[in-house]
Amino acid sequence: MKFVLDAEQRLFGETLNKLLAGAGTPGAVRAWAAGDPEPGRALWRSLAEAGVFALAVPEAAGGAGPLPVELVTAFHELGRHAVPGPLAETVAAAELLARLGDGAGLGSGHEDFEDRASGHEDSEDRASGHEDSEDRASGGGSSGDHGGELAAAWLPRIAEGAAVVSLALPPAVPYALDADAADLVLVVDGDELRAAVPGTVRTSLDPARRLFSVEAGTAPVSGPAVRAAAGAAFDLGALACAAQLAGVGRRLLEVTVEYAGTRRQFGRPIGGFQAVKHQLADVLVALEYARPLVHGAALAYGSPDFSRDVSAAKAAASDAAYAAARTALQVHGAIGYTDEYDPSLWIRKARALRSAWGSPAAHRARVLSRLTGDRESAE
Amino acid sequence: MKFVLDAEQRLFGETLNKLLAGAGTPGAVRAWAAGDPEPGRALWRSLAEAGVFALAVPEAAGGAGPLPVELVTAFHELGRHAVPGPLAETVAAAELLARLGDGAGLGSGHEDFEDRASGHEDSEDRASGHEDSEDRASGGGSSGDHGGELAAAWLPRIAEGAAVVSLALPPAVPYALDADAADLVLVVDGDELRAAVPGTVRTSLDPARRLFSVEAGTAPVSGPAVRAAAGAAFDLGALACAAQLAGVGRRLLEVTVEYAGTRRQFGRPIGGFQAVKHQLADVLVALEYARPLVHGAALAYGSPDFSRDVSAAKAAASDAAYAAARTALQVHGAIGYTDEYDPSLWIRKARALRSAWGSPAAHRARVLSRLTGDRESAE
Amino acid sequence: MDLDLSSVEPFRAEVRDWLRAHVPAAPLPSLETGEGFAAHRAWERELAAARLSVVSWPARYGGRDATPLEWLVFEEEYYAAGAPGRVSQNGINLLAPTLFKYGTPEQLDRVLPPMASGEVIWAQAWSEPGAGSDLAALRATATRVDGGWLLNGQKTWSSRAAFADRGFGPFRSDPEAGRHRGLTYLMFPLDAEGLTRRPIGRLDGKPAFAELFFDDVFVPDADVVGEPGEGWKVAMGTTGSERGLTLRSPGRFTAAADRLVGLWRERADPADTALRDRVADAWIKARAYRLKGFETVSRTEDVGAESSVNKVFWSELDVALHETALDLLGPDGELEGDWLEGYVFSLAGPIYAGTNEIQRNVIAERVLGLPREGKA
Amino acid sequence: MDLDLSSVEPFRAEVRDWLRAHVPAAPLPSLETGEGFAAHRAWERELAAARLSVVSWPARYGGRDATPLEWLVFEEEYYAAGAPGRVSQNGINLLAPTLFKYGTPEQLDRVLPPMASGEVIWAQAWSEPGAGSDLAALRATATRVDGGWLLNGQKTWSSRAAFADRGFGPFRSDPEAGRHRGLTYLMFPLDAEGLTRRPIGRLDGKPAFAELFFDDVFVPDADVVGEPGEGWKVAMGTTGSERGLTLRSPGRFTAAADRLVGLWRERADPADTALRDRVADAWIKARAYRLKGFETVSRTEDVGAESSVNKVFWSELDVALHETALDLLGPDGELEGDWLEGYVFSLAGPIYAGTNEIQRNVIAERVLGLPREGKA
Repeated sequence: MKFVLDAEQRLFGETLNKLLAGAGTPGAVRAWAAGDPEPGRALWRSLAEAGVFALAVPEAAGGAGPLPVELVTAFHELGRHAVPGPLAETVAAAELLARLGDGAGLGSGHEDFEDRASGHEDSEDRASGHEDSEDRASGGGSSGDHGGELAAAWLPRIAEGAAVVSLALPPAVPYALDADAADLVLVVDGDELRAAVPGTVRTSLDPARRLFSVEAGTAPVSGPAVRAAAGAAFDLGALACAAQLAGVGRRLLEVTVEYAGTRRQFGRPIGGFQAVKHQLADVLVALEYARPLVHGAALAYGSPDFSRDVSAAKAAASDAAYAAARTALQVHGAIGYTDEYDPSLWIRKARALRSAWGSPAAHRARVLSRLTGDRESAE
Repeated sequence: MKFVLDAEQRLFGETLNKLLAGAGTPGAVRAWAAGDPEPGRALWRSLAEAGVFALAVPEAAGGAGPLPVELVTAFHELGRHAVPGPLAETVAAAELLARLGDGAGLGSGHEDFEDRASGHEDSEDRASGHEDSEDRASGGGSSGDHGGELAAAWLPRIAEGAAVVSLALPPAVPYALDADAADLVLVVDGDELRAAVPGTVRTSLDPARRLFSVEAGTAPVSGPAVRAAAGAAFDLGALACAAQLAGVGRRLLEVTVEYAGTRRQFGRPIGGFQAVKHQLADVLVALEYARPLVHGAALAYGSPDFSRDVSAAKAAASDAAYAAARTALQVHGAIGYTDEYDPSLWIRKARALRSAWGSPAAHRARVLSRLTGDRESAE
Repeated sequence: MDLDLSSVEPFRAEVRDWLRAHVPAAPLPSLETGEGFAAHRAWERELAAARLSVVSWPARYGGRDATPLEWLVFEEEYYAAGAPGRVSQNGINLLAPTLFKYGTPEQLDRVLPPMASGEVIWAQAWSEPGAGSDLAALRATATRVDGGWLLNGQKTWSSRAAFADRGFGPFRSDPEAGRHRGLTYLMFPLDAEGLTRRPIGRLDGKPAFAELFFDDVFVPDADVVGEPGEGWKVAMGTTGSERGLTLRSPGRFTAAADRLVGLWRERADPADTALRDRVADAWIKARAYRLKGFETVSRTEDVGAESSVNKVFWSELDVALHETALDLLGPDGELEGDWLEGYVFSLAGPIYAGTNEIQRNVIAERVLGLPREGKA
Repeated sequence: MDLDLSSVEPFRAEVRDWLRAHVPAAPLPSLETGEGFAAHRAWERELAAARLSVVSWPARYGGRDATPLEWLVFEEEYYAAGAPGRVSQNGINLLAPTLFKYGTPEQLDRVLPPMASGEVIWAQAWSEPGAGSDLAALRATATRVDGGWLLNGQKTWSSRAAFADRGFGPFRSDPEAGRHRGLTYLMFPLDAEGLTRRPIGRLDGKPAFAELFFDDVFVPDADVVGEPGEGWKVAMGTTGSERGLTLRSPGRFTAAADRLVGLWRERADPADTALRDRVADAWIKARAYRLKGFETVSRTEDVGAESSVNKVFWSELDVALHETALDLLGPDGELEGDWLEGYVFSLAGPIYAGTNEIQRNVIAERVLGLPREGKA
């Protein structure tokens, strides 16, 4: 077991960091928030070229995965640069589709799941589909065939960055993030997987998160395999979100330490005041212990402890990032509270991601439930 | 309504403060903990002379009460000086007996409730009683007569400081505090009030608190009036305990501020370090807002909001005193952690009283239950 | 002092009845928009017509000489009724107390009545880039000219300034004097020649502030508050008032806590004792703040540095209360709505009007008497 | 570095089996009593006979050259088995690392084997009245005499010293030198002529400490650790070790957290989500500390100031974990028992081995690079 990143993994993280630092990411965030997804899509393609999305896609489907340690390494950097878009949602969808496609052979895609953005350059990747509302009506259809078709149609496109996918997994993930900018919107309703049409958009505290209620379309894939795959997707999405939060928190600490070292009040740098120092020290402590939980959960991928460890990581990363955000705001003062300054990008995101993919309380409850009631049965 | 103490009430508090400061109270605490109750009993009599216990005893029964504002003023000082003994228990017992005696006329006392310390100078105050195990067996007897007898026998002695009473009100108050040093030990079990015999003693973190399991004796007073009276007793005991906690917290703040101003480390008084200052400032803030809750609850005595307000006060005072204790320990360092130095007296008591008479969580639950479910019915 | 709560019941009933009859059924548009600002100004006029805009002021300026207790009661009723936010609050809570202390009779007569009526809405203009809580680092200047002063430089995070009529704040009138000396406190029109305002968004993007750029903005002598060069003292007077009850009346928090209890009843899983504990704690703290308010108005002595205790308490309570609400809402917590807006607003509490770090220093040094920290 | 957890499974199994066979069924009497101290010493001897008392040491001193990973595993098994507290821990965790760094071969050969076997139990003797975390303020003296040193003055809060055999700590050998200079690190017998020890009770009254009074106590040159006058550097070496994993191995906390989960299952109302949240949080943090431990032993570079991060984390975790247990126990929380004893022990964590305030300064200045505070 590697409890620290190896040289290659570290290099991967540093490469992404440089890529995002040089890509004018804050501008892409603000454009995304203003309803112009193009700079964000361009970023998305660069990330795909660097191999980010392939990490969640099995090799058989054109990806390089699953590589959960590399995935959390990447998501840490995505959080650190406040990259917009349904990132955790897309990798969760990849997990969902890979599970449904697993063992079913990778056939052709399904019409109702076609790329809604018809002019898209990658639309030739779509395979043709066929109507199948009968299956949905019967409610008991097997997921095998359609799951396999879906997986075959979408997984390669996810891997290469050509498909932005949004995903709702009610009740923990009730809205489809950035559904208007997504090529595919999925929603799982019990045993059924449906393609969804974005409904009303609701404004988030983080303006780069556009949350849509979903109206599920026709032609579900259904059956117990959907529920199991949705569980796996939730775990991977929550893990990705935890890594993103750790990156958000790390960036907030970095910018706040820098600010505190230069900003002067009462004749000295505010970072010289013990009250400021101790707040920042506490943030570092929280982040330093969130990291091994995120890493440890990635190592547990595929083991019976994965759900428990993901929940531990998500709870700790949420709390650490939120503490970082509160401290960043307090130390920056009014500048941190101002929309047009960059710290607000991470301050808002920390709060939003804290309740996305399950609240800290919900994840702590899941940890204890695995440790007590469900332990024997689950493991 | 007086939301601040009037001149007379302030003077009363200051008088008690001086009395206790001059009475070698820490020595009495240590003797009490070592099993020698005499200095504590002497203190108890001085407090009674100053009128403390009469505040909980109705005028008709030889007291001056009920005077809840004066009572919390007194208990603040008792906490401030870490006075040992079943203080809240005795005033709660007074409330219990007064309620049971109310309207029943003040008759003669009951044998089974007689002073166990037979050599006691006040034992001539005891009235004679009679066997009555039938009532207990039937389970439905009225509390009126015996309650009245008990009240008549014990209330005047409580008022004059001649009776130290311990009281268990399971489940929130499962043990009888200092039952070995008490003249009367009561336990309420559902609808029944029993005289109790101290069982096993259990050691508390606060060595001046000797907790006894109780074996209920014969001859209960029983009936629904007992339950109601026990509820009132619980409220008054919890309020007294809250006031005591506020006093414990205040004293911890006082001694810690003094220590921080004189103790030098790294070449300057530790109270000059911002980290120390801010911890102590937070303690002051918590105490400053616990006080009006305690005072406000005393003002609500007799109103339908009394239980709710007592719970608000107990929760806030417990948290404030505990924060004061943690900070006192941290600022004092090893001295605060040392048995033989006085800060330990209050540090231990804050922790013990926090869970006595209902935990902060239990009291917060009661507040919300009064605000939601029970609001209409209770008020 | 005794507070006879029953004696204020008629007043409470009048306020409650009036609010019940007049509070708009639908919330007004956000006061951080042009349309919303106008609607809130109209509401101030309506309040003023009922002599309810500034109840604690003397009648001659538009008030009704209400006692502090009556003011507390007014605030309780006002927030409990869910009445609109007070667009006039910068003037009423920050400038007016300063004028009552340092203003000339002419200034009082001229400034207060249109403030009370909503005719003139005021914006505070204190902070500058690089000078937030450290007022002594201000650099925007006021230069003596014939009959008045010329203002130059920049102010920022000026609340309400995007749409308000006039502003107030300290300017450096003697660049030679030390940090705390040589400041002059001035009032000025926001549409003055030479003044440019640029709205800036707060955390949720709403333009609750503006930057102000001064280029030889003329202010007559009549609009100096207090003595020239005494701006520090004058501003500190206002700061004291900010930190007392005026800035955040208990009614705000008791109303918010009651709404939180309502949200709990409506939306929470009753078995979730973790949330229950936090909801109860918020309610208890709001009640503590209310009782402390009664205590404060019962006392005759000056509150002084204890106002720092209040500021730390209410600002932390406000954040905790709204965090609890957002957590209670779960995945809906990040969505636009009253609770989110209240949360964003609450986050400014520990920062402005002197950060809570500064307040804790004040508490430690001036209330507890701990040694002063060596400040360079 | 890869950690091959499966490769240590045989070692883990050996340790587990041995502990299962040997850990006393009933808890030993408290090691803060004469009887309990003797029982704990006998337990150390039993551990040593199985070569399990100091697994990470070289074999020649009584260890088995265990890797850091094996040591972590040993600690996990040890605490999970509920084995007795280590009465030798002051020697093993504080003195031994110092000797490995600064001791002579002769000292290592002479001191370590009887420490490993439990024959000699060591007490730390650092603090003095007025000099706790501020080591530079020490005043007890070591005066040069023929062949050695004479110790005079007072030490206090000397852990284990009530019953231990020998002590160690820094003494001021050059009163003229500055605060950090002129200290010498010495080892001495606690039954030496001229040495008086007075047990003092900790918060729960148990004599976990003693005061030591030195009146011309002779120590030969052979018992100086490092160079005379270099005591500060030598002591700081030990402090670094204290703040790393050695002082509080992850196994302590994972075992305590598992017991807390057990207590929750056994005693708590499962509907009490407020407690559930805290129990889960303690378990998560203990797990984080364990994973961080694997991370630390995977790294080759020096941990350095990051050990301060560990110290703040474990000490706060320990307090929170035990507070949760006491709250879970409700009115029984104040009663004597393992949880209360663990709570009292945990309260010392944020204070000793450098207060957490000092650790936070170190983190801020040395890890984050924030400006140093002017210290007089």
